[in-house]
Amino acid sequence: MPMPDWLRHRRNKPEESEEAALWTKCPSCGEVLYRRDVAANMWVCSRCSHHFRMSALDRISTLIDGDFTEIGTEVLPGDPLQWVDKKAYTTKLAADREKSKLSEGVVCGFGQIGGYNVALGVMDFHFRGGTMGTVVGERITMLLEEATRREVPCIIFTASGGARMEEGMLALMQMAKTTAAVARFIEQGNVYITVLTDPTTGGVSASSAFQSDVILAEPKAMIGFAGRRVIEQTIRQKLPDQFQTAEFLLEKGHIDMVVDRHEMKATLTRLLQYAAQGRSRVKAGSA
Amino acid sequence: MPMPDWLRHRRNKPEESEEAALWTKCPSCGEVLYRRDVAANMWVCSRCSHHFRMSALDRISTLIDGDFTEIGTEVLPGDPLQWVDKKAYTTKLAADREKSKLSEGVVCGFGQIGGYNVALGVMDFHFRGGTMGTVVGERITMLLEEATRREVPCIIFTASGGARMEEGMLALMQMAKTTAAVARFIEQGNVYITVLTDPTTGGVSASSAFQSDVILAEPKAMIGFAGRRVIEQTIRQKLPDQFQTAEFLLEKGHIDMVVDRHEMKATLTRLLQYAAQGRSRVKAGSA
Amino acid sequence: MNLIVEREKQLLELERRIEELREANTHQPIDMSPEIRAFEQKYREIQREIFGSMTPWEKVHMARHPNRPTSADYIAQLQAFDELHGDRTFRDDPAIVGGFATLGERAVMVIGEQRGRDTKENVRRNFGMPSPEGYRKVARLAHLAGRFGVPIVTFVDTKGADPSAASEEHAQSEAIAACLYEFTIVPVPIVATVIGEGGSGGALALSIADRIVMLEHSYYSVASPEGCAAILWSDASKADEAAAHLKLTAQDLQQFGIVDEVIPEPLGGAHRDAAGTIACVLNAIQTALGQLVAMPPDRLREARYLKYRRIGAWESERREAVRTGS
Amino acid sequence: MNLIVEREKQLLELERRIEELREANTHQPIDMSPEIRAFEQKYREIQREIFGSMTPWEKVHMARHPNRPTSADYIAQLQAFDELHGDRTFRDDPAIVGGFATLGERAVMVIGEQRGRDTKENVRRNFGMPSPEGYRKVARLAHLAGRFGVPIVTFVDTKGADPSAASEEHAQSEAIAACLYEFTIVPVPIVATVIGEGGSGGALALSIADRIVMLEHSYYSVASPEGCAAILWSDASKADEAAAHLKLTAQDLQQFGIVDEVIPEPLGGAHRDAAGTIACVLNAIQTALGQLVAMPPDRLREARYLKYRRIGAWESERREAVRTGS
Ligand SMILES: [Zn+2]
Ligand SMILES: [Zn+2]
Repeated sequence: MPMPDWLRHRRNKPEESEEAALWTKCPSCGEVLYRRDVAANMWVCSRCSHHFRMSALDRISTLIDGDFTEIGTEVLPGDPLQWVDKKAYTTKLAADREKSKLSEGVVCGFGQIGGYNVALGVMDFHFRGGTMGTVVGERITMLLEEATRREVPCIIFTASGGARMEEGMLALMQMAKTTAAVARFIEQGNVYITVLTDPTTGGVSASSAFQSDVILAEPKAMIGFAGRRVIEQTIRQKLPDQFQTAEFLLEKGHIDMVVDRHEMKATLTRLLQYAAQGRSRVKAGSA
Repeated sequence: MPMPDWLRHRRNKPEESEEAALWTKCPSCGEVLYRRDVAANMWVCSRCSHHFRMSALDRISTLIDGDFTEIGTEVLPGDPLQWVDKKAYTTKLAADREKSKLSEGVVCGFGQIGGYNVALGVMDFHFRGGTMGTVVGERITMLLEEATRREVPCIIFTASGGARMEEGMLALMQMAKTTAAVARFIEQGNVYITVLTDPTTGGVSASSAFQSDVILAEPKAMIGFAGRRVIEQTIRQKLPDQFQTAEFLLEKGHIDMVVDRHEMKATLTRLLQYAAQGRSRVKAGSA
Repeated sequence: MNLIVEREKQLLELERRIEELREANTHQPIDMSPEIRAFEQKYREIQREIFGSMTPWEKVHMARHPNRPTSADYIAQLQAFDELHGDRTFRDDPAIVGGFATLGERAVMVIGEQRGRDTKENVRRNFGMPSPEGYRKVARLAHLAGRFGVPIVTFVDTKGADPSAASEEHAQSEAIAACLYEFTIVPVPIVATVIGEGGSGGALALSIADRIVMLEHSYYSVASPEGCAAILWSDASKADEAAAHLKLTAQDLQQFGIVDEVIPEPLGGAHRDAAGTIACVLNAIQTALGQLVAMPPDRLREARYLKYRRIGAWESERREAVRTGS
Repeated sequence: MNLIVEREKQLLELERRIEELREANTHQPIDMSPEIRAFEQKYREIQREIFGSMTPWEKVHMARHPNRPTSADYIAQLQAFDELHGDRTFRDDPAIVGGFATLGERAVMVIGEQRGRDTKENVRRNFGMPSPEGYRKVARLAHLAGRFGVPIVTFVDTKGADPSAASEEHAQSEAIAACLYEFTIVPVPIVATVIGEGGSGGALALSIADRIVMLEHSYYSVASPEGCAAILWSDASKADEAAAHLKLTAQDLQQFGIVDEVIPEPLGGAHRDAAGTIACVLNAIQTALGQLVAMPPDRLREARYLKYRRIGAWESERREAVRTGS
């Protein structure tokens, strides 16, 4: 199984993994940064360590040791509701395919992290805001089912605006489908880890993101069920900036750790090592 | 198996089930009541329906259809710590045996409620304030183990000041022992119901009382882990009267129902009926 | 302002008139029966005109009709109901009503989303929008149903999960996710009925089920029409348009295979004959349970898994069919 | 006021004097070595006198010594520690510290009750008295250890569960009961070590274990001596008397068969040689784990059940022996 082109590509010159513009401004500290440097720094601001939203492909290339076997690429979006508003749904999809170089909002596959075999799913906000439609739901389900067969831990990086409007109830039902797959995976005694990145909200937050054994999050990631604006309209007052950030959720006891992107691979590797040692003993039939 | 004397006794003339005094005053509304009437009314004030603390034997006679087979009577208190303060522990035990006509703080056995076989354990506040020592722990454990063998639902009425000081850590360990027995009973798919009566606090509250499938409580029963006085000393202010009452806990979501003593047998019977119908189908291997 | 309530007004006016005429007709020489029949004719025409074929947006308003039967109205028709309370932790959420009950001869666990029948009750029940404590109660009761081995019957009727700061602070996402998880694995039959509003994840939390029933004029949507319009076109007033786009009617969802059965409502909506509608719904639930209880738990769970496993629509349809077949 | 701290003062005074003399002795003609040795002799005598045989009440104060190593000090000596947070619902309780760690070569889940090392930290950590959120974190981490298949190592050090109105409102009883339940069924080895105070149910929640280790001068009691005195004699000042009655020392509990191993402390208490004490404790835990990990989960759980099943003392001892034998 050859390494996917995009992966070899990134290994060589990460900076070209994003559109051509040479400079970018840090939304947090305002610093103007050379894209090449930011990309080389895992899309973290070198001045204030703001974590930029990262593409799924860049993410995977920073996590996986060597090769990565992608699955579910044959599953592609349809247009079940024949949705047309200002633009046709199919047009929006085409635009995002172009923009993100992705066929849909999640990239799933198998590889190794720190020497441990894992099933890895990474959502990408750049494709329809990471919304979960039937394809995202199907690919994540396929990943979990294959991970159940292989008995390997599953790690999912979430980044999602919620369920995808343009696929209506079929999109909402993906919450049920992925939950069912998660439950089977977990009931078989496999380890499930999620990493919540900016943003993780709505239907994804209220399903696969919060059904895992260990929940990690990136610094300052916005995480919640209801959108900030909706809540502010409901309570008719502004919410503190901290509200719904990863740090806020850590304090409220919702998540296990906030992990800097530079520490992510090392942290996941340690968690995989704990699990590998324990699970192996369990399979050997001893406590 | 003949009906225990105390049970036949109560069936005939309940009023003599308590000490001789003819009159008693309702601690809630102050009404002076004829003991015979109160006893005949399940120890509920006819004026304000205050629930008096009820003896285990009276309680059982109001719940069980016909016969009741008591177990654990051979398990009697020792004096592991050789405890002597103002009085010797053994002296206190003797006094309470006399006062309560009980050999220890809980009465356990098997019988029928509304036609359903049950394991029934009833704690009695009149014996060492219903504190859990090694005998209470042992009898409850025996009840749960036998109930597991018989595959019958188990109902425990709690009334306890917590773990029994005079048996030190051996008393505290009964929380662990009964929990282990509860866990085995539950893991075998059996139904466990607790009824929290006044008062249910400390070690009993923090173990068997809150490990059940359904938690009922009697009106106004005081239920909590820390004692009211301890908390008021800690926060240096008085607590509302409602605090730690059954009604308060219902609102706080800690318990399932507050049930009037007159409705208790009917309510338990319905719960047993739901379980009987469901469990039988499960055992028959259908959903 | 509820569209349906507004339109009902002219009908009520007409009803009043007809009543008056009937009344008058009884004690006066000239027989006005023909005029009355004409009025009655007119009445039926208007009624058909208004309710004969409703747009998705009109159905949304019908689902929100203040007089529409709520979960409590259905539960009231069960032979017995022992309400259970609380999340065992923090609070008993009045927006969720649940407990053991008897439906026909059968013991069940009934769980419903409960809005208020008046403003006061609506405030107490948070307009039927459950908090995390409510969803934790749901998950607990579902698990309890599994422990007791009794089927689960749910009534779905919510605009959505409570969107408040407190609910976020108490982990609304985790609470809903836990509900979905429990409903996925619980080894007893589940029949869910959408009786009014089926608002997004807050509705899904009670409706992962072996059979899903919907009332003719209820709706079930990935997002509220208002929310959808706000998100897509940042203009909530386009809600009617969004409603049309979202395919949220019972009829649409039956076509998608998401809903198993649609229960017809009397002309004018469920509230025009609450007793009759409730009877039909309970009857449909009993029939569904009758089919499900015969299945062994493992087969039941397997069937539930495959039912949701199949939901999805994309280009490589055939591959999918093959995959789930295995 | 801590008894031990008070008594340490005279020793520290003597230490200072001896130091001065040694210092002086280096640059003056007359050799004062004999006097110095005399002082040193005196020092050792007083030390033995104070710490040689301590009363239960003195041990309670030693267990509460402000410089006594806390859970964090033990965890700091582990090869790796990935702290996990929260009850997934409401709050992360700083009075509980837990997460995955590596002890020797072995992956473990470590969970400890954490008091503060100074006033500020004590306020943040509520003086090591966990809230329901803390115990829910404990139960969650114990369950997670079972999921990962790694042994559980706990450090017990609390006056007791937080006795506040908020903790009662959040169901402290339910939270502790859930901990006990989880520790009873979790299919991985559990080794609990009482390093300081073992206060009642709040300590038991972390110490249902396959092996229980105690430091020589730690205590573990059904109730705090003050609480016991208050309850029995409504006079908290009789705490020393209560301490003697309660049989709360490591030595007593080993006799009762509740504690499996007692780790000796340096003369003067664990804080006189924190590093050494911690090393001994971790070593004892590793040895215990070494024996336990070989057992199949079912046998481990069965052994744990019987261990607690046997605890109790009453007249009909023999019957009991027979019963558990079966
Ligand atoms: Zn920056
Ligand atoms: Zn009264």
